[in-house]
Amino acid sequence: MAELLNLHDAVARLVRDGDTVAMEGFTHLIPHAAGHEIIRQGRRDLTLVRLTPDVLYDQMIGMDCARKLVFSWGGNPGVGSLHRFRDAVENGWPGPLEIEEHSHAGLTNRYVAGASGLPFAVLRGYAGTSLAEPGRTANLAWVDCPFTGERLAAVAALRPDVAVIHAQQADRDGAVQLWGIAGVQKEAVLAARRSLVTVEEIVDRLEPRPGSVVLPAWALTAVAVVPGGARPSYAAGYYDRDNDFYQAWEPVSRDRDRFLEWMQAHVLEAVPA
Amino acid sequence: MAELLNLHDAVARLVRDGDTVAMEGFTHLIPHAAGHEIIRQGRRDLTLVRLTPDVLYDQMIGMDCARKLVFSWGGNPGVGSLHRFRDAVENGWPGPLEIEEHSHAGLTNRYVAGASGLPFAVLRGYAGTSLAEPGRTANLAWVDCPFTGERLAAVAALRPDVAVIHAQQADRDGAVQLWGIAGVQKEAVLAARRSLVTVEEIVDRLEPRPGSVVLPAWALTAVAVVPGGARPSYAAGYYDRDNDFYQAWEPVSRDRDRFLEWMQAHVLEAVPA
Amino acid sequence: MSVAAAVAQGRATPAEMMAVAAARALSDGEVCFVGIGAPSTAANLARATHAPRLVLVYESGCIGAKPARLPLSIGDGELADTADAVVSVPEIFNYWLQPGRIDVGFLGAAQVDRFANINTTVVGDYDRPSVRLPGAGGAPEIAASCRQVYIMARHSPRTFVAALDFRTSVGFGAGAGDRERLGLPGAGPVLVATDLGVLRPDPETAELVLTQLHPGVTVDEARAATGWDLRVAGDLEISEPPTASELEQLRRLEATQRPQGAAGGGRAPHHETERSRDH
Amino acid sequence: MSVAAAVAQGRATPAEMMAVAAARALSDGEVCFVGIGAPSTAANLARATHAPRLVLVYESGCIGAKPARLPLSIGDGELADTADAVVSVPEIFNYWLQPGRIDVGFLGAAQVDRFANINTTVVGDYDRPSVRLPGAGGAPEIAASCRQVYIMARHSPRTFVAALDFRTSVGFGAGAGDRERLGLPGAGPVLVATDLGVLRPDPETAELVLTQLHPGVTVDEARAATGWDLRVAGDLEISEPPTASELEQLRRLEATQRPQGAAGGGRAPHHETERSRDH
Repeated sequence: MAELLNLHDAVARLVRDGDTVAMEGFTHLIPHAAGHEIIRQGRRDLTLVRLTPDVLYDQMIGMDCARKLVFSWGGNPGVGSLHRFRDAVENGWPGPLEIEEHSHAGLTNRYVAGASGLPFAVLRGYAGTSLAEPGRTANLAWVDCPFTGERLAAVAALRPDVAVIHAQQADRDGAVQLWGIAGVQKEAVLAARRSLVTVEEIVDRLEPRPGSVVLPAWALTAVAVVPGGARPSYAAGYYDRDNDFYQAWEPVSRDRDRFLEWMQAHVLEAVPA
Repeated sequence: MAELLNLHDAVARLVRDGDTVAMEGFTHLIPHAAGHEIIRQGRRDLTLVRLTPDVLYDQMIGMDCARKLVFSWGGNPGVGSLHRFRDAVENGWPGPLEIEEHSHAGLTNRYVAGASGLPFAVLRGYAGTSLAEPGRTANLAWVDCPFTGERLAAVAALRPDVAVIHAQQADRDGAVQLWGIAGVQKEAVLAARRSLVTVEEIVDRLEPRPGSVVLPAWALTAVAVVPGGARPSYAAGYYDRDNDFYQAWEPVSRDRDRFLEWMQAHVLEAVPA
Repeated sequence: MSVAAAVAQGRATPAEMMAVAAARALSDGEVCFVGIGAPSTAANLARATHAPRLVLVYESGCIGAKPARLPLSIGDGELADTADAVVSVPEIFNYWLQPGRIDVGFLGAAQVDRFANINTTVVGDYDRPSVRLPGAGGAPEIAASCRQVYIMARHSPRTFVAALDFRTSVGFGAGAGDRERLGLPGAGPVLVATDLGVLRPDPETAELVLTQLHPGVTVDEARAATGWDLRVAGDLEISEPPTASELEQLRRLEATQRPQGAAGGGRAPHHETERSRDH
Repeated sequence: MSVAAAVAQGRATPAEMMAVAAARALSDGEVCFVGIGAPSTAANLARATHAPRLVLVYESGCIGAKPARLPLSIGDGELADTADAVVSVPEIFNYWLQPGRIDVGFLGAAQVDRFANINTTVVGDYDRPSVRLPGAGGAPEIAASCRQVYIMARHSPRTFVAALDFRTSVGFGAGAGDRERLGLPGAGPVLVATDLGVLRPDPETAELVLTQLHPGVTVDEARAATGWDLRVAGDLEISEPPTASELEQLRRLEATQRPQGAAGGGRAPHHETERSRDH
């Protein structure tokens, strides 16, 4: 049953050094505030998992939270590179970053298998790519269809220690509702051993909405109220994406010192939500 | 792209003797009117597929439309037996009925594999049951997880020749929206080579609704307007389930002659929608 | 005393005692996967009495349904209208049942054997059945994947049989250790509530043992109604009779469901058991 | 003539000609899986001109999006708000892309080889890359499963290379017959639109051949911009220049997207190509 905690306590209790942490959000509802709290609490050696690591993971990598990144597309959407990610991969700064990379379809199905309680999932994918070269991609294998003999890709289930997502609303019992582009958030939560959902607000009743995903309180570990917790990404119905921020991140993140100054001023010295 | 047809023409064009036909609906939105039209047009040797064959399939079996039934639970919900189904299986009347039976989870995943363009799907199921005895259940096999070595059930993809479902609304282009309990209808349509959706009404615009499933027109073959097309089952927002009918079906269906009289009066001589 | 007389006097009928015994086994806050019929009645009785926060999950995709009246079928609009979430049938099986998120799975049965395996498929030979039953539905995976399973069945030698005609769902297979060997993740059946008493598996052998009798029922009656040589627990308990509140709530709930009436026809041999896992 | 001068005179820049060439290849009513950047621009241009019923599918789960402005990212609210349906990311890949329901998949590329294989992963050695690119995203399965694939890339020897540093997505693999051998269901790339012309695969060998030049471009320029010995079709065509309406619509669309501005920094070697399959 979901416990209602403040963000500091939720992160302190749920996220531990060395954990595999999935912070999902497909452009929409990216849990920036929770990521910043993880940075402030100085977590180390995390395996960060996300289909689309963008500015938030760039920040966490640059602040040396991560030992490893499991991902399928690492860029600043609509702008260009993730310079902290590139600096880690290309130059090992601030430390070496192990990577495990998949296609979106492959990593998505790793979550699906995890959410389904299965050890693996099957897909048509990877065949003929360099990702499929022997020894290149962890958690990728091949299975033969027992009916047709066709060879298909198999990906191992992903079971994060903790999944962190942001949603629009929770009710007083800790059930959560999100709407708009829902990405792979439900799967990340259901695949994970523990889960934290930050929300814009608590409401008396989750009014049914078109296209919404509802997660019952008994399927979650903790809920924390963090208004604006997805900024600079967006929360449908609450605020728009701050596209200027994503543009502005480009020059900030190009330079190690400028990056560190920015993080000091905007994250480390920020008042926790 | 979905063509807007009347029910007679839609069935005449889409459903052929010998076809594998999936008419889905989980208590809700069962496409009764389309099934009656198939009976009126005298289709034969169909392989009927459905998780929960109930009164409609009882009628189609009793009227000798079916050569085979693929299913996972065959009863009159809340009432008891399907007597025409039982008469076919127990006594071969009106003809022999081949059966392939699964669990709900297994048959559901046959549809999922079909909708996903995969030759099979994997699940934790069947182990230790008589369904898993060698040679008992077609389209059931076993695969070993390439990562853990665990043995799991595999079910072959189901690709019906035609899927028939009922929905609340279509727009003028033939996109369809249904809401309420959605069962496995999306998967049945996406798994099938052809699809027919009967709808309560055509609307100018499909207003987004909580919990709705939208199928774009380009994913469908035909749409037919059939108000009340799910009766005696129900259509959320339009009419309730006629529980009295399901009760009344019990004595009608127990007796072959009474059954045939009922079908003559209520289906064969009924004016097509 | 006739059933009608028992009801008239405010005393519990055997069927009511079965429902009450099953309902009492549910704890508040548990997540329960329920079929229509007796399991749904028992689960809703628990919710109306000691377990108001019991979470009901129906295989039609309704999670957290809070029906005001007993549903006649598992896809009733009442379930969708009162649910916390309605998901697709693939999702309910793959994301919610299969990973072991459900505390208690509730099953009915046409036949139960001494290792709590269940038949809901056929009586007689599979290819030439004397009675064709509805089949598996969600039961095999409910039996496999829920943390615990409760079974409800009327106690008769026709139902509690020495050998199943078909094993639709696995209880303990051939005995202790068989679930592990088969890779079934849940713990299996922990309780069989009948109209005569309650059976529980022996922790050593996994064989069902009579551990509880309903008031007024004798051990001999229970043994006579069982198709194998039923073992009886040394510390056999007698069920507490239903409280006034339990009976009142149960009858109120059942009154919300339309009576089956004459349309249901005569009591065909397996009519009851067929209904016990309707849908 | 400078780009600014071309725009000022109402004539098309090379990048605009590339967008127009790609847009023209789309037919009305087709279902198109689009990434952000150049493909999204071209697809929306087609929708604004000759293909008003083009169906745009974005991997964020937006089916039938009808954006009034060009989205900056693939998960823009504009896409969800205007879509016929918004589904989860697992559903978009498993139910919509994988089964081959999509007519045209649109891909950008950092490197393309003569068999239309694509690299969007690294420049240099995988373990010690000189440039770490964003990676695969949806591209491998778009390339595998769509009925046809269109590629868009600026024409330069750095992009059109003799050998990829990493094969992220398969065009024709090692040549004709390789897709079949690999079990890839779609037909593969049918068109590569560049800022110099259009390349199409030879039906026999699957090698990319220059079949079309944009106005004012010479064969020598195209060959010089290609890192292998580019074959030229015997019946080489010259692209029709953009019509006034095409240019007007393209510029209107691009004006709806906030200019990338100074924040984008200098033109780093692979900056363009990185953006070509952003997200």
